Amino acid sequence: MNARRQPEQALPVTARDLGKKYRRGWALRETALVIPDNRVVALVGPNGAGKSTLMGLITGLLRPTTGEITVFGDHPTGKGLHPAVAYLAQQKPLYQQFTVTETMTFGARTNPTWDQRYAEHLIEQAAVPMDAKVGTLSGGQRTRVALALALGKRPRLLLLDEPLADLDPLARETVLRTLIAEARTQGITVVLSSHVLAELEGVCDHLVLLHSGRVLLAGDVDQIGADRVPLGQLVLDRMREAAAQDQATRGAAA
Amino acid sequence: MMWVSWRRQRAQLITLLGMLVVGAGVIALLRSTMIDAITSSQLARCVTQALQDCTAPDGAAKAFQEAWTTRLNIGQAVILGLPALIGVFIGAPLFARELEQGTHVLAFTQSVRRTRWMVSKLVVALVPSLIVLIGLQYLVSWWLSAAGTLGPRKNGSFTALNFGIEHVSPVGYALFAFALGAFLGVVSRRTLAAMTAGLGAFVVARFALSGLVDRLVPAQRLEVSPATNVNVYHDGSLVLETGYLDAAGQLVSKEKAGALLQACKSTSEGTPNSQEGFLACLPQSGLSKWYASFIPKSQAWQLHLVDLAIFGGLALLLLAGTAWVLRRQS
Amino acid sequence: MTAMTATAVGKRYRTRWAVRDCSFAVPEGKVVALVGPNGAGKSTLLRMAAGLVRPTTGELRTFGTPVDGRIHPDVSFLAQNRSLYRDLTVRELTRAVGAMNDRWSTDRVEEVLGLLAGVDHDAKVGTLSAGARTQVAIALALGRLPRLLLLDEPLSDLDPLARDETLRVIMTDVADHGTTVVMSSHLLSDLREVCDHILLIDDGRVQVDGDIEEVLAEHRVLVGPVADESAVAGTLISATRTERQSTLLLRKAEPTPAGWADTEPDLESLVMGYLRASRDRRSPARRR
Amino acid sequence: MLTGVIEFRIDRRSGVSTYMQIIQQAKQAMRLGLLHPGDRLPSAREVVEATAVNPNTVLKAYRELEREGLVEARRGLGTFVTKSLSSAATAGDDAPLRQELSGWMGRARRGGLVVEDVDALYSAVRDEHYPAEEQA
Repeated sequence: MNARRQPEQALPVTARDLGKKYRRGWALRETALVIPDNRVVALVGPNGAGKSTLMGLITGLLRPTTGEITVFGDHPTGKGLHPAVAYLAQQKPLYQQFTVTETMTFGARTNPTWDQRYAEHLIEQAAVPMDAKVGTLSGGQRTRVALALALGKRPRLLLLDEPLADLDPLARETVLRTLIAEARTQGITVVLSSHVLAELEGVCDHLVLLHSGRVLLAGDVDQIGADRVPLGQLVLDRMREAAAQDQATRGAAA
Repeated sequence: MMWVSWRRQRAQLITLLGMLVVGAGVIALLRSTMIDAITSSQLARCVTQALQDCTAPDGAAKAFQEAWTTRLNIGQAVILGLPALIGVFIGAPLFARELEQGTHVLAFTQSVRRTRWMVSKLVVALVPSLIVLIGLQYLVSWWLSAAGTLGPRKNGSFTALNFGIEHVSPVGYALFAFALGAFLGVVSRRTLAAMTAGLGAFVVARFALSGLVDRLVPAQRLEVSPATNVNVYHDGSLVLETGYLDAAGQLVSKEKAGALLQACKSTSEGTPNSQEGFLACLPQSGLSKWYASFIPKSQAWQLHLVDLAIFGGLALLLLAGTAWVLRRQS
Repeated sequence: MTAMTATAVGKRYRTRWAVRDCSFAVPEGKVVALVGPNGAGKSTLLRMAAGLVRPTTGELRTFGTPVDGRIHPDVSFLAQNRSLYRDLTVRELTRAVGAMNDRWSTDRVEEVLGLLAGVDHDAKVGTLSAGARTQVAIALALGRLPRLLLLDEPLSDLDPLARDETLRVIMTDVADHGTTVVMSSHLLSDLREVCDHILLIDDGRVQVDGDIEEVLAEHRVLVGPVADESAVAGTLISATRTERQSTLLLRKAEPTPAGWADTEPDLESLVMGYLRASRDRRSPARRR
Repeated sequence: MLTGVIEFRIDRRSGVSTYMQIIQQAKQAMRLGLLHPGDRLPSAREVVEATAVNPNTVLKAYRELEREGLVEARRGLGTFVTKSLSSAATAGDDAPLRQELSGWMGRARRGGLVVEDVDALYSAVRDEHYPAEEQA
């Protein structure tokens, strides 16, 4: 609770020796991580590397097995999301039978820090009709509504799990551009996971690369990116390397 | 393809088998306990003889019936309810779940024909269900026969509880319930909707069609003078109709017959009539004959077959409908 | 011989046309990129070709045979939701799908699964990651030894390494057997090297259909002063404009006027141009 | 078993089409003497396994090379180099022109020139001697 008094100084996310074990094994282990303020963070890694687990731990939907994690100085608990954190899950869960207006009302009712004008502005910008049912919207429009719902609570940390996965290239570009513009003007830290490295290039200024539950690479892009290698290439090379190592150890064990 | 269906429905089939095994154990245990109770209260003879004919200790039969009738009725109710359960838990989800989860696409994009896919799923689901049903039906009947006339059997084979669990009737109901569930499943494409709608529709259809069976089997007709003493009521036949005929052989309406009977109960002077006087009065006042149409106990099997034909026929129609919808399903 | 032909195909869901008056032919041996915005009708088209959806109008043929509620034996389909029995193990699923096919090669499935990292044969399909499930589904599709492979968003839930692996598997099949592939995807950057034919669908209609190299050669990206746009001749597809500068995507452009820079578009900018045009058509209010 | 002598590297962000990259790399290998007449080019399948490109593109590039008379497709065997592009001037580490350039490069480096400077100088001089039309 002490940390709460000076929330401005507390970092969005810090983790020490963080680990999460499921019945099938460790999804995340011995993770030390610091996500600095005011960054757009790319969370990348192959399927099953622990990206969703890490997001779950930040939101408090999951409890760490070992170590500890702090979000703006607080320990996330199962009681609910930290008021300054907004989370958009991969499936973009929205009530299909709600209209967009009703969805925004839902946001207002469930979030004390809700900014209705801002949310409406985002919807308007996306040209989504307010009286349309969410179930009838296209994938891109639905993502924009989910994004408005997440941004409407005025978070200081926004977590997005594969926000662009099922969008067409144009919608992808527009959503990403909106997101980054909002993050920059509002001073929000955004953590977004994605499989498509090309689209993260030039957008992210901080990178966290996970591989089989461990942090392989983390830091500001200008520090880790070798001068001439593009970010996507760098990440892909590191992933290849790690996969090859895995194969080698598995081969040695067998 | 059979293997695929078997592997997909394995859990369900194992549950069914478990039900059969557990059911058999429970029934065998209950039956032997019941036989002990019968012997210990010296009721053995009352199992085959009518209660008034067998010599038994005072109150023993009543005490036995108080203790066992409910349990026996529950056994019967299980067999009566089993077809509905088969329809709800096996028929309805059979296709609905695949359509709901989109896994039908996997089968539809292989070279197996849709009809074959459907038939193999039907067979794998239906045959074990019927085996379990018939098995349990046989076990319950075995248990009931041990109680004989001390148990629910004394009411004859035409009471709703007794009729619905004997011979081929349960199979007919089960086929119908299963096909109904499957059909509603492919139409609604939603498991829960198919389950609830299937249960409702099955109960309604069972009630609505229960009267139909009696009319489709030729009934026997008995015409006697009103004075004759007949006891078709008591030998376990299904009585469809009784009434009085006038001298011309025409049916006397219920109200008129009632009024005439009432009139004959008193003499012209207004005093109560004697039994002989009453009987003599009837032909004079126009009630010259009494008739009854009934189906004797010995023809119960015909009724069961008609029952099977009705529900089985409906089941076939529904399965044809299921196949049609599945083939058109887009 | 064409692997797939659509003649005035249309599909209506209640009041909305998902596909309208689509006509095209996919020559055998091509690797076709099926692209278009969300809701353009790509999935409907593929499902129709797989016999899962009946066209409301027109006719679809695969290898010359009309698709009539039944998939052609030489065609394999990967559904967008992957449609696998989740309670079976990978091994059991392979056996199950094999049992549902007349022509089947378990060896081929094993071979493909062997090339892919991280698929455990004894794991239940439901416990696999989305990416691994997709790879299993692709292996099963290849087990049918198809001559035409219809893939609905095969790459959407794969990580970069798995994408590379999977594309390699598909391309090897093309190299070995001359398989025709039609795949829908939003990941234009991944399509560029693997596809040689493009089918761009928008609003249920075919917008672009042809060899990628030829289509690209037919188009021009012109960059020049906004004030001078009237000098440019050709079919304008879409334009982005700043205060001074116009970037125009043109089809069959006439010679470039002076003062304009002229380049051939790459696949990404070509598709984006068409998508932008379609968005503007749908909501003219947003046009600036 | 006869395996391909060279391997193609496809650069996905170069903006040059895969087809052109294959042609250019094959020609370059021939020019540098890495490929001699009689050598087999990697089969489409080998290229696909290494780089996940469309095999049709590989074959199309080989057809173009064949049209230019540099290679020859033999049914069932593969595509073979028929012509040599290397000459004493380009092949081998000890080719005189190469050695001259190598010496020049060494002097540039010692003189403190960075890669960009060298590239700029090289292309400026190249453009002087080879006008634009010739390069296409």
